[in-house]
Amino acid sequence: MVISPIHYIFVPLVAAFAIPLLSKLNKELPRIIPGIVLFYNIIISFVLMQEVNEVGYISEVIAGWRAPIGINLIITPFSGFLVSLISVLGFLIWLYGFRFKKVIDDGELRSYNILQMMMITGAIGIIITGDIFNLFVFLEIVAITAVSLTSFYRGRDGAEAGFKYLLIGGFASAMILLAILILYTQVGTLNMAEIAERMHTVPTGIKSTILILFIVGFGIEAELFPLNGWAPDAYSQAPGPTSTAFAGIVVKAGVYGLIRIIFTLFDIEGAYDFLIIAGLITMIIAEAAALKQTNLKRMLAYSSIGQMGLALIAFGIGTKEAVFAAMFLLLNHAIIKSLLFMTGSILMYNSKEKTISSLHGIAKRLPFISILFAIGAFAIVGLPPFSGFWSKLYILSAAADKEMIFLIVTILAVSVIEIIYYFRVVSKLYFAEGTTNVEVYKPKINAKISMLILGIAIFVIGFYPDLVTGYLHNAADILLDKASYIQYVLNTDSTIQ
Amino acid sequence: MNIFFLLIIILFSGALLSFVSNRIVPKISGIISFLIISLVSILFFSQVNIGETFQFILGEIPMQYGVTPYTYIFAIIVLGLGTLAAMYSIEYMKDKDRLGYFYSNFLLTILGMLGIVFSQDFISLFIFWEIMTWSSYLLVIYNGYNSRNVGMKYMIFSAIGAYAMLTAIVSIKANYGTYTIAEAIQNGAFNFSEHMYIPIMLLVGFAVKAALMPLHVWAPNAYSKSPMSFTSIFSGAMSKMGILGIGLVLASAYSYSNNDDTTNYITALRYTLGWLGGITAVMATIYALIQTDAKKLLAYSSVAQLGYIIVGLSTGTELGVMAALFLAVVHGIFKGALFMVVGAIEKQVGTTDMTKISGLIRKMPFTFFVALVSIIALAGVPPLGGFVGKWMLYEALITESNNYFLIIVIFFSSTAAFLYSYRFLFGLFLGQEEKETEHVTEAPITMIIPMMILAILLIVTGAFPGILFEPISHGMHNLGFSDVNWSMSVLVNVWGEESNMTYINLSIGIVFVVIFAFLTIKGYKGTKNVGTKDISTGGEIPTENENLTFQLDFFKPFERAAAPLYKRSMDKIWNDLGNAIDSLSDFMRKIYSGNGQTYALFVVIFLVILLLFKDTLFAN
Amino acid sequence: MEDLGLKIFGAILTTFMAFAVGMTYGGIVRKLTARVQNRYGPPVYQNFLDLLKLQSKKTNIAHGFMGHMAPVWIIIAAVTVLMFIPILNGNLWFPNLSFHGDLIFLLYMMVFGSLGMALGAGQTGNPNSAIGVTRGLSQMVGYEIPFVLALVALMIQYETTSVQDLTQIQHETGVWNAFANPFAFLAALFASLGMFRYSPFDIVGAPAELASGPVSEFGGKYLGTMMSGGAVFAFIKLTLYVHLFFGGAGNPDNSGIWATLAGIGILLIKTFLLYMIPVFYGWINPRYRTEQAIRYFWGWPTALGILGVLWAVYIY
Amino acid sequence: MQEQFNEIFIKYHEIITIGVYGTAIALMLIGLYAILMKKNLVKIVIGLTILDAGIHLLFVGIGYIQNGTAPIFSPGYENSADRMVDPVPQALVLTAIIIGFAVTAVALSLVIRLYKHHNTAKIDQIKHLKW
Amino acid sequence: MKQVFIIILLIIIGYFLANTFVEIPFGGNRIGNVESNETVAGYYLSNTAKKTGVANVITAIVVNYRGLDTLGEVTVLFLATTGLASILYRRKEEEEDTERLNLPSSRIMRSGVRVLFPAIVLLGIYVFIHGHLTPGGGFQGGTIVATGFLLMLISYKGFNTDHNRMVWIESLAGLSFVGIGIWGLLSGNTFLENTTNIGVVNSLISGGLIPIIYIVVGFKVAVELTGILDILLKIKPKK
Repeated sequence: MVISPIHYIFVPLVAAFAIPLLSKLNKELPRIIPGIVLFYNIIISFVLMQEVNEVGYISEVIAGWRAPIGINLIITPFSGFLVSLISVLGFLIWLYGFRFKKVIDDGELRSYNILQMMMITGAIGIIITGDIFNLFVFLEIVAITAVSLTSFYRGRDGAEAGFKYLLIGGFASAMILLAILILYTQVGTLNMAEIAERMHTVPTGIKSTILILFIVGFGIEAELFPLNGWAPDAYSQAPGPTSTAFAGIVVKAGVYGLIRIIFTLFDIEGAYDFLIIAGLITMIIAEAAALKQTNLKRMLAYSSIGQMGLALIAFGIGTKEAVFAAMFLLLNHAIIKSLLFMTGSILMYNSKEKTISSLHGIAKRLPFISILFAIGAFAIVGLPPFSGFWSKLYILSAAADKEMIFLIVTILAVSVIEIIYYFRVVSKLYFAEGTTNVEVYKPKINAKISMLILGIAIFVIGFYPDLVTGYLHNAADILLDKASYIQYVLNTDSTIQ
Repeated sequence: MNIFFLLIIILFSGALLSFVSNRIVPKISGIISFLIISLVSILFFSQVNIGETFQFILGEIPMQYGVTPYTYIFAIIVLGLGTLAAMYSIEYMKDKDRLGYFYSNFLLTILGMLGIVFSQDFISLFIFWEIMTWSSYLLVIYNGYNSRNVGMKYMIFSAIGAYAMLTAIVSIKANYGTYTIAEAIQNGAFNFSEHMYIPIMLLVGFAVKAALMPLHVWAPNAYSKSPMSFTSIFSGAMSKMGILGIGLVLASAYSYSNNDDTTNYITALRYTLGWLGGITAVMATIYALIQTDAKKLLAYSSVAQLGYIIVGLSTGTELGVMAALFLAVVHGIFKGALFMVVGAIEKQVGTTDMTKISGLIRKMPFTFFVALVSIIALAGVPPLGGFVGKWMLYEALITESNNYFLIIVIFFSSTAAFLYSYRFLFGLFLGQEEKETEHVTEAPITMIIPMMILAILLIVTGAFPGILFEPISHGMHNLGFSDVNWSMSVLVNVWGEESNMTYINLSIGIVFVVIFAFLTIKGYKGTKNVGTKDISTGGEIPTENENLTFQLDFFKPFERAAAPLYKRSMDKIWNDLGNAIDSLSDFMRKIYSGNGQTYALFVVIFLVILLLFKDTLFAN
Repeated sequence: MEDLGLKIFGAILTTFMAFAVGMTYGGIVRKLTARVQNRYGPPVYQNFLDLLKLQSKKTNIAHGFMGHMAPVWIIIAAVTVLMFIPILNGNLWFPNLSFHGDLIFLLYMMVFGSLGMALGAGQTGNPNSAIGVTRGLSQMVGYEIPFVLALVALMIQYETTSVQDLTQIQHETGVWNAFANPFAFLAALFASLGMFRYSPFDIVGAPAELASGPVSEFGGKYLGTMMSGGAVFAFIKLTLYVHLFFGGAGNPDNSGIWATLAGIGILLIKTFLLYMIPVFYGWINPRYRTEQAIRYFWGWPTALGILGVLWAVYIY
Repeated sequence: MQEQFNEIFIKYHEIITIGVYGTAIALMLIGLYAILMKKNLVKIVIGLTILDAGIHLLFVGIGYIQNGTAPIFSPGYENSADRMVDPVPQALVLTAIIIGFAVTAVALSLVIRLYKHHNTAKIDQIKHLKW
Repeated sequence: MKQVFIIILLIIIGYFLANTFVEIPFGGNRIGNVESNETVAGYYLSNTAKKTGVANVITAIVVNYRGLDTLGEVTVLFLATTGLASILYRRKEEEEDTERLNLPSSRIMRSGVRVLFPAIVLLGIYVFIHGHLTPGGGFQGGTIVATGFLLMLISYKGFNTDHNRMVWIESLAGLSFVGIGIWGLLSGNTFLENTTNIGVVNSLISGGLIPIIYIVVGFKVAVELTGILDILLKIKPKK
């Protein structure tokens, strides 16, 4: 059975359906099986990434009906890159959350593992599917799992965050459903390639309405302002691995949706400028809100929102360099922010309300974690020689090529704010007098390993960015080349024999 | 293995090594870092030949390393001071904790500065600049001062500067299609013909590190709050990186300004810079002489000295730039020495508050000697190096530039500099010997040696400034100035007046010998050295425990006279700005009201807005 | 060789002359002041007697290294500066080293002495000394401003920074700088009031309250040496003023013995008349406090100096 | 039968259009209103379901074809493919309904949790997490 | 005030939706000519019968053409159950001091339900067995069955669902659905491909794997809905 994109879908499903049974055999299986699955994902990803980098596209049809009749899964270099990123992060997150101390009861354990695994699967599905309605289904999978995980702990205000998320998420699904509906009436198909190919026939008014509905729908997942009210709460209340997954995985899926819609489906120029504006507002407000945070995970959440805004700006610039830079930023953000959330939630582990002030001088007791956190902080604000610097540099030079000096200045001004609040935390970690007396939580070896891998990745990319730039350039080119996408998916003209 | 790579890798691995080794063998990392830096210096001065470059690609950006004669000057400062400071800090840091942290960042700072010296393209320049910045930030907060006044302020201002630089750099790439410094200059990136913001942004970036008004507010606190063994290179060498940049930009602006109006722009820029430098010097000086903490005093004086240097650069004439570069080197030497002195006192006495210490001269004679020499150099009194620099600066201002009142500003500040110089010496070493400082002993030998070396260097540069003129003149030739004529110990200005260090030293020496011999021999018989309590205050003899120390309000009369100058301070303005931003952000985050319904309302409003403006937004 | 011998002889001669003249002037001033204050007053040669007495006294106590060095520094400063200013304009006997240093150098070298004195006074640990020193330094910041303005004005006006050339120019044009740039001259004049530290600017060593300030801990040979240094300094300042503003003295073309003596005579007259100005001013003015003094110098004198510079740049 | 309906349809086409579309849109707006105005969590959830219901109705509505039949080839209708209504929206709405159900179930469970935790079901009193 | 504002917003939204749908005539034929296959709908209508042998086009679409959607849908249900379980989870120690919410139910209701329950379940099973022939299918049938259980749950205090058995059914159903899909892969075709022979249209045994899948889905839906109801009913802590 040759490896193909569908493996991303059915392997986790088999596992998910089987776990309730297997958990009767052995208590450990529910923990271990997701790890195996996610590791298998990594293998798939690397096989497929090699392939897609050469051939450009990989498509697979379901139930023997080729697109647009049936549903097809398609992997472009861009989605392949995101999928591999998500797979690796997923595995690391599993490794980190393995033997997650607060989960003790078997039932909790089972549902936690299933949900975590399926959330990652849903994100992957969003990225690899070639059918707009199927994308919606996967989006719902992600939403439901994310909500359940957000309200996982009963000690915290998880339910509140979860409810907010669900409320806004309900909006998102309604909007997307409506958009799909109107779109279907116009083009009479659900396959993205065919939609893209027939989009020019849609009257402008309706087209823009559809686009707006899609933007609102996916913007909620991509944490656009003002659609991101749920995000900080969810990030701050979810269990550590889950908030890591939010930052590293779920957001990426949302951004992917937005980008796929705007870049491939629609042919509206104004959308790019909209991306820039929205990204700018999102970034500014999020960073400003992060500046005065007292809760570490909320702070990280806001900063993550801000980074997404930056990514959207870069995508909105729309040149090849800019898209490349944006992808680089997504990569960096996935790595670095995951590291920050992992280390942060360990530092915060025992403090009741996760205030920064409870970190005073904790570095003495958790030197390893603290230095990883510091590395993450340095990298996320884009200080060389860490990896964050390169993406920032590429974005800026892409903006400079289009003479957007104002944009550059704004981005950099916001970076100054970032520096302020991250360095405040770092210096508190190291230099404030130890006023807190909660007993710290020593992480297990597996958590240490996964964090160490991320930390090393930061350094490696920082010192040798050429490791990834080539692939990303290729991905950017192909993402912008819409015609070939359509051409490949329905390899003839649109009429169906 | 390329030599530049080798050096950088040595330094980097040295940083890691000293971080790790401290966990294995405590206290050894100091020696390790000293050895590393001395190894690097030896390699640099023996292996590196000026002018050879080395190119490679990183991150799809062609990078280029090399040493030009101009940057060689700064390499001398960095490595020389770095080695001595490392040697000094072995003893100084001995009984502090977190040594691995300290030394690894110490080496990283050196790495950053050396990298700046090496880098021939803007990207690697920026990379090393940032490395230098954050490692030095980590050292500034080493003592735990991260209040918004010390570490945070330093980091914020450095970030502002660095990002201004980055803006300029990407714009250069966008407009002139290159990252290489030399090419950018040849393509006229700095001649104000178009994109005038590029050189200005760059200047802003460098001016932050050079503590130029109004971006200087970080400097006094950062200098005074970080460990002294680091401050000696922080103020001595790192500030010179800013000077390096400013000199580069200005010089290439002069050399490549092709038509008249650009020349006018450049002249305007020169005047602005010059006046900024002058005002920096004056304000920093008058703030220095009301400080009661020796570190603070020195910190402010560093800012003032940098002001002189920038004035010198802003003249843009051979003599002026030469003076500036000479002053840069000499300032590196004596300010490094002075901070080491303060460090020694801090280590031996425990405080550097001049209202608590006095009369250390008999306890720490060598330290006093170093302090004396450095202060003479700082005050610019003949015959030491400081005088040479100041002389050239004034001659340049009088003979070659047209803004004569700048001379007065400079002169005022350097006259007022006598005040704090005396305050420094008196407050620490002279005056009454109080009981608190009875136990004090001389600093350990490994701290004395570097200070002594620096002091001797000062005397030598005073006698034979030519030693420094040689590399400096090469550097200036490299910057595009015509050859500067220099001789080993004679200073000449363009009007032909000279001041001959040989004769000066000669006469001083002769008279010194004669009078000293006379006084010592004639007055020696039967004189006994008495303590400072044995004085006649208006007739009666003070008792033992009567406090006669005069330290508070040292220059009160001057303060009263110069009251208007003290009124407005840059600090306040910046702090107000910071508070404004704070409260703004605090207001912004109130948007996230916590009520899920409100968020839903936001979504609907967003939807409605988009729908209302859909024709303007999404018309294709 | 004989050239070098001549130089050395000239140098020594200069030194002693400056010393003698300074002492004598001091004595004269003491006498005149006494007369004005309706006292009899000491004889004119009283200063020499004091010096003899001080130098023959046995020094009992020394206040450590700097205390020992202070007089040395003063003499160093005095003699070195003396060496670098021309005594007579272009005279072969006293050119000493005046071609090897210029005004800027002189300005800084003059500080050398007071710095040494200040350090010495500091080490004695007598609070009065320290107070005196701080007052002196503050006051110096006051009067240096108009002084330097005046000098800058002259330098710009004649595009030279050497005293020699300035004197030469006056000799050639026949116009004294006092008239060629009156504002600069006035500024320098006001500055000289502070420079000579007579009342109203004598708070530095105010005998009544500070026990004669910086020098209050010094006695015997130390004090004597300081006194002689001070005397030389008085002569230096006067000669400098004369050379800068009053056309100097001596005839550059004729270095014959008589011409030299005549030049010295002219120099003495000019210097004495100049010296009387601060003395007179002191007789009729009460003592200023330090900040008053500083404000005084930063007031009109500075304005005049600025006018002088403007004059030099635009009018002249 | 079919013909009569045809005439009625043509006659009152506007009304029927407004009837179907209008009802659907009205449902959506009502749902939105409930979500935005009602303070009670349960009512908000109900608003969400009403919103979904409106959209589902629209789905079915757009699939309809004038005088079409159900897309089932049951005996007698083997070759009336051209009269059949669009089957795709119906298939989609099936999925959408189930998903809506799932979301509602989770939402209700959250409401239960919230009520236990805060002892109130007023959404504006449940704001521990803010700013 | 807020009310007015919101109403204005809603009116604006309604306005835009309305004049979007004005462009989409109700009952207008957007499929185009069925034979010419311009749209997927046309393709489905023209080819379903002969290519899949399923009479109910919607079933064919749901289960076969868009089978992945259905799989995802089932997954969503499964995850909803799991999530519900984790949200309202009670540890062992809490387990015994909670009892099921017992609603007051009259005798009439109880006896009526006892009569109706088998019929409802039977109807449900009928519906999802005939999913490929008649309207309805797995989801609908499953829902009907679940309603039967709901009636039992709310009227009989003693009636308890065997949690263990439910888990078995649920998992096995899900696994078999995926398994069928994988079998398609293993047999060299694509995932969820309808590999067996399709039989005669309108006969019970037709459409190859499609009815089987739908039956599986029916079981799964029924069990999951019942499970959800069960969990939601078990919230009352003992006093």
